[in-house]
Amino acid sequence: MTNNNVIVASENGSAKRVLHSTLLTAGVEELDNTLSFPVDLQQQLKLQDNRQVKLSIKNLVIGYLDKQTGHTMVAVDKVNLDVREGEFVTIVGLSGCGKSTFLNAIAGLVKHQYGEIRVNDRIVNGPGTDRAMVFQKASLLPWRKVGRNITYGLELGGMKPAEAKEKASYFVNLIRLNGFENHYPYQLSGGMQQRVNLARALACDPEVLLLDEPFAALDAITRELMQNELLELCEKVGKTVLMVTHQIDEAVLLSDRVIIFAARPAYVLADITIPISRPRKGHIKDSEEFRNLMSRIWSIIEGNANIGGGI
Amino acid sequence: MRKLTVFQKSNTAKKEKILNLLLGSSVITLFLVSWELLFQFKVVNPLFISAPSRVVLAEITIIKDGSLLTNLSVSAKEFLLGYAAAIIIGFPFGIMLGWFKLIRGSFGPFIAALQATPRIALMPLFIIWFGLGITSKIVVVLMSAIFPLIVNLRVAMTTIDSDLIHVARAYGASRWQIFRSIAFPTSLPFLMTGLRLAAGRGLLGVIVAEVFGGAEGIGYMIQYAGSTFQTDKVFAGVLVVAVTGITLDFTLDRLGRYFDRWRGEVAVH
Amino acid sequence: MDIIIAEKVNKKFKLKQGQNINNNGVASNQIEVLNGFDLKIKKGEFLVLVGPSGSGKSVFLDLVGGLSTPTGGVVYLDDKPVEAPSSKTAYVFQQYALFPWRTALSNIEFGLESRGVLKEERVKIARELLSLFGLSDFEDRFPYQLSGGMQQRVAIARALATKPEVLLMDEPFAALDAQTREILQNELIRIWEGTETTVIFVTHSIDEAVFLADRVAVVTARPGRIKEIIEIDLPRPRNGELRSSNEFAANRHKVWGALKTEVNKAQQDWKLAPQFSE
Amino acid sequence: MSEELVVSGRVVQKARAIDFSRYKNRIAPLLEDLNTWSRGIPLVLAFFALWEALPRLGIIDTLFLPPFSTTVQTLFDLIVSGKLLLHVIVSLQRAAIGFGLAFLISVPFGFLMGWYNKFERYTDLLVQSLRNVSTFALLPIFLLLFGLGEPSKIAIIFYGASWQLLMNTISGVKSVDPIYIKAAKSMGASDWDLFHKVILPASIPSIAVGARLGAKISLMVVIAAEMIGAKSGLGFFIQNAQFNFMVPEMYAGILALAILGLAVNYLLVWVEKRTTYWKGETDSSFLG
Repeated sequence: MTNNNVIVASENGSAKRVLHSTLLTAGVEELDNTLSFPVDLQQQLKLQDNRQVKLSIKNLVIGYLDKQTGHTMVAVDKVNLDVREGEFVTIVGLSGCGKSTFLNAIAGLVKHQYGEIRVNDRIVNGPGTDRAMVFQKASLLPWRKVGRNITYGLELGGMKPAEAKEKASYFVNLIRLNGFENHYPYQLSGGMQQRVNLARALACDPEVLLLDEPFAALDAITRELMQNELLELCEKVGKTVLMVTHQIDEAVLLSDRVIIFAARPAYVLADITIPISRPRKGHIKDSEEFRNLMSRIWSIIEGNANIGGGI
Repeated sequence: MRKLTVFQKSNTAKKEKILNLLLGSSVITLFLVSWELLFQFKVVNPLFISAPSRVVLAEITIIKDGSLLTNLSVSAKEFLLGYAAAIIIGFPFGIMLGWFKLIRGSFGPFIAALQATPRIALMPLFIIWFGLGITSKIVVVLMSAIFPLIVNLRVAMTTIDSDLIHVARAYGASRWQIFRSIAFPTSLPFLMTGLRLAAGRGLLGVIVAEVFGGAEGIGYMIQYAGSTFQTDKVFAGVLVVAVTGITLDFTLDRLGRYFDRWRGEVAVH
Repeated sequence: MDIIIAEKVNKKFKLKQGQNINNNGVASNQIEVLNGFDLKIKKGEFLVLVGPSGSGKSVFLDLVGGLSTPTGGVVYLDDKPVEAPSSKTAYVFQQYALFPWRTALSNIEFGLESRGVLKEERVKIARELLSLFGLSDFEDRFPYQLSGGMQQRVAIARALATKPEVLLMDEPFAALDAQTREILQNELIRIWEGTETTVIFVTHSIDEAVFLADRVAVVTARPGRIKEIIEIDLPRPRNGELRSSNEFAANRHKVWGALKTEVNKAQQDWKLAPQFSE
Repeated sequence: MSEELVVSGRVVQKARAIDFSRYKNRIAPLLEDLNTWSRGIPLVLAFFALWEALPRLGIIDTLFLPPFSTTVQTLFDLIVSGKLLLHVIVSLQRAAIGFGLAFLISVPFGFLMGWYNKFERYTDLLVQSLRNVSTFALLPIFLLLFGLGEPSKIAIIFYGASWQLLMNTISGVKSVDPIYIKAAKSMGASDWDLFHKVILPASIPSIAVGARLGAKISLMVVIAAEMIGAKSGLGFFIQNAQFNFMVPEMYAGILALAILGLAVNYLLVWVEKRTTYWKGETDSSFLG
């Protein structure tokens, strides 16, 4: 890598910043001095929360090589984020803003150039069983029946099939697919497949559950039903969840906090706490409070898109 | 999009199948009967074209005098040895070809050249190298059967669903685990297709080898009967080859469907 | 003034050979998708059909488009029973269904060719439509060279090329991502508000239905018939800001209320369906 | 490091524009091909070196394997003297006539079988049975029927190539996505429109693959037929060289055939790509 082939492109308010690759390897202080971000007030309010921090991301920078131009482009630009135990945090932003890349980096599927990811205060680098990812496409192994799809992660972790099978039945119950253990994925509807996908992730008993647009591939009605189901499920199992979605209503319905990412490269534009009490039900979508929250989030995203030159 | 359940073994499906079989065989019967009539009324020269009835008689004769069994066992031996060798070499080679880019690049030109050359042209070469005995025939079968296997396994390795690999990696699978839990199951249906095609080609190889430079076997029998104008016996031999081919194809097709059962057939509406 | 009248429409399908479905535990090779379907559609209105999967909404579009015939009852188009595809209707599909071997421009020309319009005239109409959708620079592209949103724009343009009186749209935006979907909804409503075309639009998305429709017709779970028709009392012309208004939420609530029980019914049905294992 | 890259929104726009133009770029896939193939060079060179060294060092008798240089020299002489060309032309001619006839008959027949379900129900079993009768086993019968001359060779090439073309045409017609037919009908397409504007173009890719495989079979069958009973053609040349123990000539003949086979294959892959340009796949798998 030569020293001038990195161009960090981001527009934040009026300041135009250009970051050279040397900075990527420079110390934290130098970087912190070069780039300082407006911290949303709500972030400070969060400090009063004394639940344990499960997932902590500091100064995360992810670059990628643009094959067309040969430049290294920055997809995620110095993101800080803490997710506490039992919290449901959702990232929203325009398509292609880098939020999926961000999630992939946390899962360990994409290498980051700078910064650190900690799960339970332990630095992680690469995939691991402390995080489990649910993808947009159910991506079930088509030659395995439902039961063995759920235990796939466990088997990779070295669990004996017999022991894994016992565990599977619990999760089949949880996602209400009793009687479907011996079905092949092609025999299930899209919503059912996605439930199995969810169970596969939960079966690994991860510290943090990562959801990458989990319902984007489903039709609108099934999506609504699945959102309600996930709401119920999360309140039952009490997992720490980080989700990425396009759907603002989905984000507001499910989350404790909604993080808005700026477009390409991604950084945190806003961190909004959703003050709706739990347990929640799907019909809160029609409430005025809900609509107001949605339009507030939408206006932030839209404002950012206009600055960025339009998408 | 909604899937409808399909009961493959339902009664209606069975009925349809039987009907199709009946319609199909009625056309075949028509074909055979008109062939027989053409012969009986001397429309065709009996020296060149036999008749179904005479083929059956010839078939009985070669079964009775044992010549069919002798020749068939020779051909079977050549086929089985060559086919087995093709699997033993072709299976790992095809997988490596698909899995490792370097091997793909290195052997690519050879495979392309060998594939493009009609293998039959290598027959004189094999005769020079391995003589007129059984070895040269086994090599011909091997060379004919190996390419469908290699090609199918290579394609299998390169068409693995990248989403599945993504999932496996996210769950922390090692390269070997990815191979075992994803690449291998993906390749099974392809392997079955490869085996089926390879059987057909291998059979072709046996016949070719025997027609060209044999002193025994079904191919030789056909060739010899042909050059001595025993037309009935030629057809009798061809019938044996055809029946063997169809049986082999059918069996391997069934086996392939068994390994493919997770794909299912669904109607979507 | 009703342009389309459906009276007691029934539609049964015989499944392909070897296929059976489970009807309340009884295996059958017939499936009844519409039963007693009555609907009147006014000239120039935007009518949206919503309902659970498999409730026969698309089948109804096929009947109006003359692509299939009802088992019982009649569908009238301009007071005449529909028997074959008519030049008054045009179809837009979820899968775009652009012919991949034709460029964007010649895809739009297709319907005009069958009507014997001359080449020059065809190209002129197609170019106008392309520019209406902002795709003038893409006329020589093949479908594989266009993004999903662009492909669907071309497909809509193709349907509009024949100046249909009735436009049938079968979940046209379902395959697009959320943002592109909203953009295309805005575009569709802008273009439609400038025409007098009647639109019958099938969707699964309640937001989409409320945003676009004059009236939303809720279809029951299979076998489908009209459960309820909801007037959407939102002003026109409409634009994206409408989505966050309280009136929008109120309308959305009404539609979801009517739909919910049907969806639950369909869910039951759907759990029964794959009732066999290896 | 141009200035416009600094603003984020435009970078996205720019990347998108490039993404589309890439499809028109025909050099990139070619370069990628070359890159893959260049990995093969060392092994190919090693192979030729071994071929040269083994007979020269006396490890293999030159009677079995003449050195590579001798083979190339012989091939060169044969090409210059025009002897080989004659045989090549004769073989290609036979293959082309047989293949052409197969194409003219199988493709229309395939359309009938693919489109009219009833027709297929009656004929399928017969076709499947005949298809499974090995072409080479039938060789003696064709010789009996048509004699040793040209007709028997063309007939057997026709027989060999027909099945692949037939099968691919049928599957091409059957796998036309019903949505295209629905779309065309909804726009008032007549039956003739439906056939020549939808079914025909939609099944071309499958037919093109069938044609490529059929052509390969034609080449194989023509060589086989010539080896059994002919006085000209590349098959005859190779067989004749073996009988007369002209080993270098035999090798040269096989080498020429390999080159010819590769050339035909590349040509057909090119044709296939030309006829399916609208699919936009840059798949270079001519191994299939």
